This record gives sequence, structure tokens and C-alpha cells, in this order.
Amino acid sequence: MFQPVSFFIGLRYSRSQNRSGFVSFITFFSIAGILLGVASLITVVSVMNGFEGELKKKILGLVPHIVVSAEQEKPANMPHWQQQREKLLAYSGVKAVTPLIESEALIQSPSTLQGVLLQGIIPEYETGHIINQHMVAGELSSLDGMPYSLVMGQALAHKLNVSVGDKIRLVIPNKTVFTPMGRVPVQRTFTLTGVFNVGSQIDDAVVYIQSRAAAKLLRRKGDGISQLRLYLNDAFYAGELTPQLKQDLSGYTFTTWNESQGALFAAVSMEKNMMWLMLSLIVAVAAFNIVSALVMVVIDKQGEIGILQTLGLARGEIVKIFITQGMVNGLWGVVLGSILGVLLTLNLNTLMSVTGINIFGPGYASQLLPIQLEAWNVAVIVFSALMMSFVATLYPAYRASKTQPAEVLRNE
Amino acid sequence: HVDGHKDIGAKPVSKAYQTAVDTAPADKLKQEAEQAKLALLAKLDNIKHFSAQFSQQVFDADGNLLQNGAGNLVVGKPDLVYWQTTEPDESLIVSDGETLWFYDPFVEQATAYGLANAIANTPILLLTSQDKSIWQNYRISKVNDTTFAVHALDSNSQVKTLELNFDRDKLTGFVIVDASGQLSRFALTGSDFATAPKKEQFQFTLPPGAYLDDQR
Amino acid sequence: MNKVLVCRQLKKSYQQGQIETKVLQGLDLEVEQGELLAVVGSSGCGKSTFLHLAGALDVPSAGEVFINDVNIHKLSDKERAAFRNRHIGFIYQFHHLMMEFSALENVAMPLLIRGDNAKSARVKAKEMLTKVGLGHRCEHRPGELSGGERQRVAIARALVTEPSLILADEPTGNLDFDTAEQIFQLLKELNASVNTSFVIVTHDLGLAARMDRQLKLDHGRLLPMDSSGISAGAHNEAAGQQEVNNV
Amino acid sequence: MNKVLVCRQLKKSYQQGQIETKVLQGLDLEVEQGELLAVVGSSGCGKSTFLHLAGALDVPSAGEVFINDVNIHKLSDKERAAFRNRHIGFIYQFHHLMMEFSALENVAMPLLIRGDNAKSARVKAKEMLTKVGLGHRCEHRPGELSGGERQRVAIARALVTEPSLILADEPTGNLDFDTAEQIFQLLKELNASVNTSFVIVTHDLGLAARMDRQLKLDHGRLLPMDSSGISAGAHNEAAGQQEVNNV
Amino acid sequence: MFKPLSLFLGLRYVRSRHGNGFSSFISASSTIGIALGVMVLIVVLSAMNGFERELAQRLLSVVPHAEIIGVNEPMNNWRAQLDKVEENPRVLAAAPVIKMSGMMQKNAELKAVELRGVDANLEKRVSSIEDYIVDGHWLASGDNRVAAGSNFQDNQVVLGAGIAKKLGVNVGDTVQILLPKQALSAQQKQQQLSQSFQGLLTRNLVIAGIFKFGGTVDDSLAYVSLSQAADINQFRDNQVHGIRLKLDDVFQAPGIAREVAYQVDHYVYIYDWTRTQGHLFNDIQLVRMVMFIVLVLVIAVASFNIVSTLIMAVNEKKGDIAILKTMGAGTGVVMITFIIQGAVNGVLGSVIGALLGVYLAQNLTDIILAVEALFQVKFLSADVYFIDFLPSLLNWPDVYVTVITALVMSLLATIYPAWRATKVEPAQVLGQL
Repeated sequence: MFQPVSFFIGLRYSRSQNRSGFVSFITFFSIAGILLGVASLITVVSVMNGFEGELKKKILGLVPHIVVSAEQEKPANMPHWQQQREKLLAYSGVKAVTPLIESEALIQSPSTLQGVLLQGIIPEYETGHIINQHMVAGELSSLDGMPYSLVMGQALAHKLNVSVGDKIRLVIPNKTVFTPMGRVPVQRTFTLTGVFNVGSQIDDAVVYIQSRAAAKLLRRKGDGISQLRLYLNDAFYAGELTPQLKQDLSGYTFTTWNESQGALFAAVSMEKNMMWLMLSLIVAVAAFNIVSALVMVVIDKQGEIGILQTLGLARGEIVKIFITQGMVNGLWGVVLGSILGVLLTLNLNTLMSVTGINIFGPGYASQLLPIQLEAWNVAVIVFSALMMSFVATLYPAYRASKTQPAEVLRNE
Repeated sequence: HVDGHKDIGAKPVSKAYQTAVDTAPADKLKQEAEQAKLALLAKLDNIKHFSAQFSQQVFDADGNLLQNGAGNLVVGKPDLVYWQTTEPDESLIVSDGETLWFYDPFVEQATAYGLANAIANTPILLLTSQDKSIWQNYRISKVNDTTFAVHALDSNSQVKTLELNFDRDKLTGFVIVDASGQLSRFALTGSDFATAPKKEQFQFTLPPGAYLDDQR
Repeated sequence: MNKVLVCRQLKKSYQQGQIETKVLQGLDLEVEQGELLAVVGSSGCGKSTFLHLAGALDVPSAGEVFINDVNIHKLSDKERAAFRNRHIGFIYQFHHLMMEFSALENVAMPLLIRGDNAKSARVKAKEMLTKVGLGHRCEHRPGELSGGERQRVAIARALVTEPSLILADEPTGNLDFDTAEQIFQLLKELNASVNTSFVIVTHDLGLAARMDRQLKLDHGRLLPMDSSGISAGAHNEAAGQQEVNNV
Repeated sequence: MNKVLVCRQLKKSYQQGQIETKVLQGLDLEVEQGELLAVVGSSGCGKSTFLHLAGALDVPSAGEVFINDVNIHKLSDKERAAFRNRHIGFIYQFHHLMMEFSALENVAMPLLIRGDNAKSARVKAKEMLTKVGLGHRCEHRPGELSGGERQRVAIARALVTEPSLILADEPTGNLDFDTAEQIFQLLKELNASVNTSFVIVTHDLGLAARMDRQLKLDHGRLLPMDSSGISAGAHNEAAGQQEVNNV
Repeated sequence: MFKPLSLFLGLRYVRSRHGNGFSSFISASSTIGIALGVMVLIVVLSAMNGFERELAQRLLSVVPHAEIIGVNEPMNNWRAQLDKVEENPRVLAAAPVIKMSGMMQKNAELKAVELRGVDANLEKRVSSIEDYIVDGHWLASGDNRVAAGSNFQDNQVVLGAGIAKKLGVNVGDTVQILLPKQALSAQQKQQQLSQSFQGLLTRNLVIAGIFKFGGTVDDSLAYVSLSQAADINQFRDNQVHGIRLKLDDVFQAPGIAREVAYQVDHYVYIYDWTRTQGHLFNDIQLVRMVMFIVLVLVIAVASFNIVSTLIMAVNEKKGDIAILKTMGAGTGVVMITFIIQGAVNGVLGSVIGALLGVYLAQNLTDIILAVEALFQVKFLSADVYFIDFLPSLLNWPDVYVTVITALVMSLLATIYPAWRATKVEPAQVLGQL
């Protein structure tokens, strides 16, 4: 407990501060400043993570991370795509590879007409697809059952005013037959056999049919598969994997998700960085408080510093005493701050509902705030706050070591 | 303006042709149209029925060849048509006088249209119909001795002009220009104007497993 | 008898704005091993300045100080600090104890600074406190001690490292008559028992008279005093000469 | 002659933790109008405490103080402050001038506090400064003045409100011999010219001897001193009795 | 200069404080902290006002404030309905609309479009889409139809630049629109019980003009003449789907729309912009509130610094306080002196912060553009945000609120230290030496 002496003295000074009147008052404020900064940083950053996570789940769960397609300009089938699929599955980080044929189409019910993205799939490869968990009626595998069956989103079904069992017409406007009656677009009547509700745009933008039916519609031989869609464990790994794939599988075009969704994520991360900047202002200003608190202590303890020097304590040791003391303040602020921050984050929603404040405005009364508390976030915040408080102790500690015993101890 | 194109007798319809007609003074124009119409009707009247093979070439608005096709057709009166396309994909159009059937074997579906509003969109049926009143939806002009042009007056109809080529009284081919400027040229070969087609020729039976999309 | 403390022509002056005050003007001194020396001077005559120079706490404008034949102002900062810890003890009018530490911890502090391990430091500190009659007050904080007791702890702290020289500045200045008397007795006993030289600075002639030797700090120099006591003169508070050169 | 300052059985003790130190133990005093009184006592004997009680800067444990027949400790805080401003001047060993203000502003300060308008305060302050011989140094800051000059400004500041009583605590304590002598002469002249009573506390017997009357503060009471000078005794530094009741 | 006394004392202490290094460093830090907080808060609030103005003026000049659409049945004699609706004082202007959603096709390219049949002249009163036309011209209205010559066909369309880009068309080209035939008139729907339904209805339109608004609107909106739309839907001349309203206060849109709906003697749906764009408005309020809290925290923590500066000053000036007390200065004078000394930091910080904040707020857009150009980076991408530049609108109440908050906080921070100053005991301070 005694060794080393400067640590021992520094600790004792920090503990005893709260008794000696105004110095404790300022120390309290400096700790409060750091605490406030750290707590609000943790909370706000976790909420921002939540939003980003939500977005990631919603989009990246559906949008394939990498699409390998045989179609250069003209649509074309991908020859023996099974082998290509095995090859792709072999890559590390690849969770699933699904074959697909895709085209724009019109879907028409007695009441309305709407443009959709038609996807011809092979159900047994799509077991991992997010839709399986969100089927409202019927199953995705129903596409293998009755020929010319179709699965669509609930929002679309609502718009077209159709339900399972009804007939809907799929029209491929840019695939036409030149008949003496002029151009007749290829069209076929399908039966609705399944409805899903994922809660994102695909609910009213994408319809699924068996790949063979799609091949027929698009006048393609065989099962018409022309694309392989890769889903990775971590979407952000796509950037690294794509160049590798390009070398190994020449002759195909590769598109990654951030070509389509990149702008959205860039915007979210830009907002997050702005928030980091603002909040770190609090901690920075709080660090100034530590400086002033520590200076007060140095002035208060001048007598003792003088006498310690008479007892032979070198300047270097004196600096350590006050760094220890400053860091203890910083530590208190950071530890309490992170505890408060984590507690606040974990039950932010209950807190919000209890106090009734609804930051989303009336339209979103029930919606809960998405929260994602990341350990490394907290670590970074704690570390940077400690660093800031350490830097804040340097000046006062230096000044303490500059005390001249002769002046301090002079007392005629 | 189309080069490298097989000689199938009829002269191609040039773009220039279209504008010449408009500049003639209104009344002279109307009189010519009347004469052309009578001449065409006369020719059509003496075609009772015929059957033939056809080859088809499709050009887009800028004249690039989009697709070649072939098949055979049998026409009878009134409003009896059997049109089977074999190239590049199989499809069958049958008009039995009341309904116009369009069967696409690829997607195993037949679509039925009411003949009345189908005609407005398909001038080819003019050949077969006896109802003179439908002609007032069209303007007829005589390109030259062997070629007549039928222009649809309704700007929204799918087919803008139908050009019929004759070799004396025999129809040798025709050209369809649709709303977006695409041009389909049909040349008839092995045409037989003599033998009358059997009635069943124009009966359509839904093949098993095919779905009927009834738009009547 | 070797010399514990030797000062040669010590000079020291302060610069305040335009005014330069010369405090010490060539002070010489030799202190024997175990001697009890009194240095008398009125307030403001430079007693503290002399003490701090002797104790290597301040740097002289000129002159040298030898302690145990070591020229202390030649040492580096670090070495001087270690030297003070080994060879010099300080006692002030104000006790300057560390309020957050118990009496025992205060006395053990110089040993800790030297690097002794905690246990041995505590043992030695307890011994020293019993010697100054405060064996029973080890765990008390300075705040809970009387003026006299605090001064005893300060004395114990100065002696715990068995230094060869003690420098004391008005050690009894702040105490009432009787306590001052007890403290003075304690200092005499300790000086006799531990063979450490004491240099005590005071303006109390009565006290000075009862030590081995008395010197008077006058106009920045140390002059011998006749042992009979007070040297007559209008002001027995001789003040160091202050040359006023107002610029 | 009416009495300017009357103290009746003044008592004052401080509580530090368990220890209670009695500083004043029933002090009585009467000061005539225009009198120059010296109060002698060694440091720590409660001279400052007596002065602060007399100057209504501190509250006595018991006893009363009348200035110009007004019982000052019956007044409210605000009234006492105004009373001090009107009737009492303070002079300390350390000048306690306000370093950011010029000599003139320092002297004018009590008038400003009283609420005089700026112009008349400046005029009176200039007059006072010339009286103490510093007419030519009005715009200088204390930092640019010598020790003696600063003490003169302090004196001018104390007298500018024409108080009936001046309380001085070792006014020449910090000065060298010659300057102290000049300041003392100035005090004597002012005392004669402005009919204000002076109570000067000092441990310098020589100085005390040259005033109208001398009293000695011993064991918390004021005792008359024979005008011949030093009263014999082992310690001319009489210290107040300290009852040690260690709990 | 002397009066009143505490001001004189306080200011003199402040001026002289810059002398000794350290306490001026800390007081400077508190001034900087407050200035920073005030400046950033003003800029952020102005940016939010800017976004709100852009939303209200720019986006809502094109997106309808509110619409009342007939339920199943089209509205009859819309001109009479229009006059009745315009009697409502809160409705600035109204115009008929026939809403259709279908597909637009050019060769193989296909694009879903929101087709709005409008009266060329009346529409100008409710929407400023004409200002955003970059190529060709707005719909030729009925009366100048005669001027365009006899074969003028009412098949003109004005569409968004996004659509034009996707279909690869420009002014003068013909595009085909595909619309579901059956969906249009209610009567037909009743008859058509059977599952089968008619084929697609197609119309060929000539592009008369292209508009570029900068935002998602360009990718879906197209305008055709009211007569054309009526013809497509087989409406009689005086029948329309509904009426579009331009309101005086967009933020009261839901209320006013409901009010108007009751005036119209037709059973109608009520749509207002908050349905589709409402979330934008909420996001703005959310960011504004979070930013306000964060920056007030910054100012608060900065004023903590004032506390420590002032306590140090009190500590240094103990002597002065004591001597002032001996001269009869009351506790009031002492307290106010130190309050002033502390408050100077707050005042200085707030004033500097406000000046910088106002300057930045007024030139924010240009500054950000310059920064974007410098670093080749785009802060707001057009396909995520409804505008692609950082707007800024300084409104003075924001500035006053911010400055007053900062001043109040810095004043509060001076109370404790100033109170401690009055507690200084002259006896202890003066007696020692």
C-alpha cells in the first residue's frame, strides 16, 4: 500500500478532497463534466448504431451482397450454373448462393396495374431466404406445386385487391410477339399461392415465380437461370471478395450491394460522425475542468509540496502525485459515466415510454428506438475520455513540480 | 431505303410517301381516296378465300432488322382467319367469326378477344369482313397499280398503316406499320386462292393443360 | 571533530521589479558534529533565506555550502533531493504536517521516499514517535493533535532518517510559553542523545542563550554574540540593511 | 474628554477540534479622544485578536466594545460595516493595498464605499496623499512603490474618512530601521494634527516608549507598564495562558 | 468610471487577470467553451430552419399540400366544387386532378409513373412545377390549342427528368403509356364480376416538356391534360377524380383538408402531404431537439469552468476582500464584484459565439459548397435526402434563446464562488502576517 510513494500520496489526496470545501466543489464539477460527456456519448452512439443496424438488417437481409450474372448486354442463360454455385460456396464468408432469373414485368389484377420486379427462383435453394420467416399465407415452396403459381408481398396484394387463390396476369411488355394484330406483349395468368410481409419495400415491389415459368415467359430455354446471388456473413466483406471472384470467374459481371444502397449507408455514417464530433466537445470542455480543479489542489497543497521536497522527494515524483490524483478524477468520471451510459442505453425505451416523451412525433407512437450497444464503442469512448483527462493533468502536475520550497515555507 | 432485302415482289413503303398525300388540296384528296377505296374493295371482293405460307421480317423505327419469322395462314369470309407462326416461336391466331383466339404454346395459354373491338386494332381482318361500315375508320390511298395503303384514323390504334400488295388480282404480300413505327413485312408464297378451306380449319379447341385467358 | 556544515561567503539577493534587495552579503559558518547552534535575527533579516540555502532548498547568488564535506550546490537536482533525504532534517515554525496522513505516516514519509519498505518504515517511525513522547498518538491525524504535539511529530519526522544536520526555523515561534519550553527541552535531549548538530534560528534571545553557541545575523553576515544575552541598542530587532535604490 | 474606545471585560477563545484556546480573558480599556496609545505583546499573545474585536471585524465570546458611546456588536452586519467606514481606520504590518488600483484609487476607496461621488473622492484622496508626502505619486500602482511609500498610502487610506479611531497592527513591523522611523514620525504628526486617537499594537518596546501611554497584553488582559521601558523578567515575550485540556 | 463600485472593481480585476498566465488560461477556456457551444448551436438551428423552409416552400410547391379524392365515384361538375372550396379562407387555390398510376414504355424500357391529368392553367395556381421545366414547355392549355393548328392532338405529356433518363427519351419523342382498362370506372367494375379482365389500355403521348426538381419526385411524376385523362378514364367533361388544394399553412394541412372535405357534397378520401413526406418533418424536429440538448450540455460544462476560475480569483483576492470589508464594504458589493468578474466570461463567450454563429449561419450554404468542392465530397446525396445542398435560415429568436441560455448558465456559475467571497473572514486573513 505504501509503495510507490507518489502513487500512495496521490491516491490519498484524491480521496480526501471531498472534505476540503471549494476544491471538492470544482472536482465534483470536473467529474460531472466527464460523466455527462461519456454517458451521452455512449447513449447517442448506441442509438445511431441501432438505426444503422436496423437499416442493415432491413436492406442487407434482402438485397444480395454480390450478384454474379451471365447477362452482358443481351439476357442469356448461365451454362451449368450448378458447378459455378458449388465453386462460389467454397469461398470463405459466403453464407448462401441462390440461382435466379429476373426481369421487369407488369402485374395486373381486375382493379389495378403495377410495375414489379419478377424473380424466377428455385424454392429448394431459397430455404435461407428471409421471406420464409415472414410468410403471412401459403409457403414459398408452393411455387413448385401448381404450375404458374406466384408469391407476392402483402402490400402489393392489398393494392391489387387480390388474395390467395385469385388469378393475376403477368405481362412482359418488352418481350413481344409480332402478330398481324400488331405487337402483343407476352402475358400469362398466374395463381396467387403465397403472401409474405417483411416490412420493407420488397413487400410491394417484388413477385416470385418458379424459374421455369419465368424462362417460358422470357422465351428462354431450360430453367433460364442467368444469375447467381451471393449472401455473405458480413455484407461489408463484399468489397474484398468481389475482386477475388473476378479473377477466378472470368466472363461474368459482378455487382455489389453498395452500388445500389451505398449512398444510404454513407449518409447514415456521415450523420454518426457529426454526432461523435458534437459529443466529444462535451468531454473536451470537461477536461478543462480537470485542469482547473487540479490547479486549485496544487495551490492548496503548496505547503505540503514544499515540505515533501525538503524530505527529498524529486520533482519527477511530485509530477506523478498530481497525475495520479487527476487521473483518479478522470477515472471516477469515466467509470460512473460509462455505467450511467450503459444503464441509460439498455432501458432507454422503457424510460421513454414511462416519461411519455415521444421524440418521433405522433405518427410513430408505438415505434421503439432501435438500440445497439457495441462493446468496442464503449471501449473507445472510455479510452479517449481517460486520455483526455490524462492530458489535462499534465499542466497542473508540471506546475506543481515548479513550486519553490523556499518561497512556500518562508514564514517570518 | 432498306437494302439487302430479299425480292419478294412488292415495293417497300417509303417514309416519303406519307407526306405527299397531305399536301394535295383537300377536295381532290377526298376524291382520290374514294376511288382508291372502291378499287381496293373490288379487289378484295373477288378474293373469297386463300391460303399461303408467309415469311416475315420485322424492322424497328430506324430500319434495323429485329427479327425474321415464318408460318402459314388460311383466310375465309366472313372474318375467318387461321394464322400459325412457326418461327422464331410458335403461336396461333384463329378467328372463328365471333372470337379471336391467340394461343401461345410456350406459356400454355390461350387468350380470347371479342372480335368487335379486336378488328379496330387489326386491319388484316378487313380482308375477311363483309361489314362495309368498318371502313370508315380507315382512309385508303392507292400507292400505285399494285399497292394500296390503309391508314387507321384513330391515333390510338395499335396498327397505324396496312399496305396491301397485289399481283393483278392476287394478294402477294402486305406490310404492317405499328404505332411506335415498327414495320412488319409479310411475303406470301405458295398461295392458293382456289380451294375453299374447310369449316373446321377455323375452329379453335383449347389444348389440354392450357389456360384460357378470356378477355371477351 | 569533522565539520557537519560549512558555509563560505554565502550571498543571496532578490529582484522585485526595479528594487533589488540584498539579503545575505558573504555569510561564513562552521558547525561541529553534535553542536546546538542558535542564530538570532529579527524578522525579515534573512534567517529563512540562510536556512534554505544551507538546506539546499534554494540556490545562492554566490558562495558555497558543504555538508559532510559535500558541496551540495554542485549536485544535480535529483542528487540534491536524495542528499537532503539522507543528511538534513527541517523543522519550521508552522508544522507543515500532511493533514491527510496519520502522525505515523507523516514520520514514515521520508523513509518511504528513500525507498524503505513499508513495514520497516512503520517500525522506525513508531520508535521515533515514542522517543518524542507520542507513542500513544500514532494513528491520529494532525488535525486531532494540539500545537505542541504537531511540532513533536514534525521533529520526529526530521530525525527519523538519522540526519547529520537539523535546520530549525523558529521551532517554538507558534507555541504558548509552557509548550515552547517543553519542546525546547525535547530538542536539547535529542541533540545530546543522537549526536546530530542542530542549527536553530530564532528571534527569542532567552531561548538562544540556553544553547551551546549563539550567532547574530546582522546586515547579511553572522557575528558572534557575547553569551550574556541581549546586546543593547535602540532596536534589538536588527534588520538587514536594505539598500533602497529606487529607479 | 469623551471616551473614543471603551472595552468592558472582552473575552475571546477559539475552538480547534477538542482543543479550546482562550485568547482574551476579560480585557478592559478606555481610550481618550486624540490619545496615542501603545499596546505591547509578543507574537501569538492575541494582539491581532484584540484589534479585530475593537474594530468590529470579529465577534467577541463575551464583553462589550463602545466606540463614540455606540455598542458596535449590537449593530447589524450592514450597520457595523457602515460604522467602520465612518469611525475606524485600520493600518496593518502588511500594507494590504489593492495592487490593481493606483495609490489615489486605493486612498479614495473608503470614500467610494461610503457613496461619495467620484470627483469629490479624488480631491479628498489627493489632499490626504499630499499630507503623507506622496502628492507626486498618485497615479502609481502599489507594485511601483517602495515599502515605506506603500505604508504611507495605507495610512492615508485609513485617515481619509476622518475616523475618530485608528487601529494599527505593527505598522512599522515590515520596514527597515530608517523607514520605520519616518513612518513613526508621520503617525505622531498626524495624531497631533487631526485629533484622532491611535491604538498601535507592537512588540517593539522602543517604539512603545515614545507614545503617550503604554499597556501590555499579558495572559489575555491589558496591564499598565511603567513608562521607563522594559519590565524585567525572563521572557519579555509574555504569552497568553494556554489551558491544555486534552480530551 | 467609479460608479457603481462593484462594476468598477469587477471590471478592473478582469482586465488585470490576463497578467498571471494560469487563471487567464482557464478563464479563456471557459470563454472558448461557451463561444463554441453558442456558435455551433446557432448554426445547427439555422440549418434545421433551412431544411424546414426547403421542405415547406420547395418540396411542397410541387408535392400537393392536400387532395380530396372521390371514393369510387368521380366528382361531378368540378368547376362548381372548385368555387365552393375556394370560398374557404385557408385555401389559397384549388385545381382539378385525375390521378392514374400506370407504366410508361419506350421500345424495351419500362418505367412506373404517377400520371396526373390537370388543367394546364389552374395547375399553375397550385403548383410551381412550371418553374422547374428544363426542356420543352408546360402543357399547352386549351385556349392556345387553337393557335397550335388544327391537327393539334391533346396527347402531350410533361414528365420528370428521372423518367426521361430511364426511358432514354427527350422532348418531341413518343412514349406509350399502359393503363389497366378495367380499373377505371366504377360501373364497369360492378358488372365485371368474373375473374377475367380486359387487356391493357395504351395511349401514345408526345413529350412536350421535361422538369428537373432534384429529388425523388423526378423519378415518378408525369402530367397530361385534363381532357386526355378524362378521355382515358371515359369521364364526362365535368368529371374529375378530385381536387388538389394549396393551403396557407402547410403545417395545418390535415386540419384544413378535413374542413374542406365536409364543404364538398361528395363522399371523399382526404390525403395530405404529412402521409408521404411527414417523416421528413419529424426527422428535422428530432435532430433539432437532440442537437439542442447536446450543445446546451457543452455550454453548461463550459460554465463549470467559470466556477473554478472565479474560485481561484476569490482565493487570490482574499487580501483585497478583507481590506474592503475593513473599509466597510458590505457583502452585497463584494458578491456583485465577483459575479461581474465571472459573468464577463459568459458575456464575452456568448457575444463572440453569437457573432460567429450568425455570420456562419448566413453563409452556411456557400461555405459547405466550397468545402465540398475542396474535398471532392458530397455531404447530402440527392437520392437519400430530399435536397442535395445544406440550406440555412437564420431566425433571430433562435439567436436570442441561445444567448440568453448561455448568459443565464454563466451567471448561475458565478453565484457559488461570489457567495464564498463574502464568507472571507477579515480577521483570519489580515491577522496572520
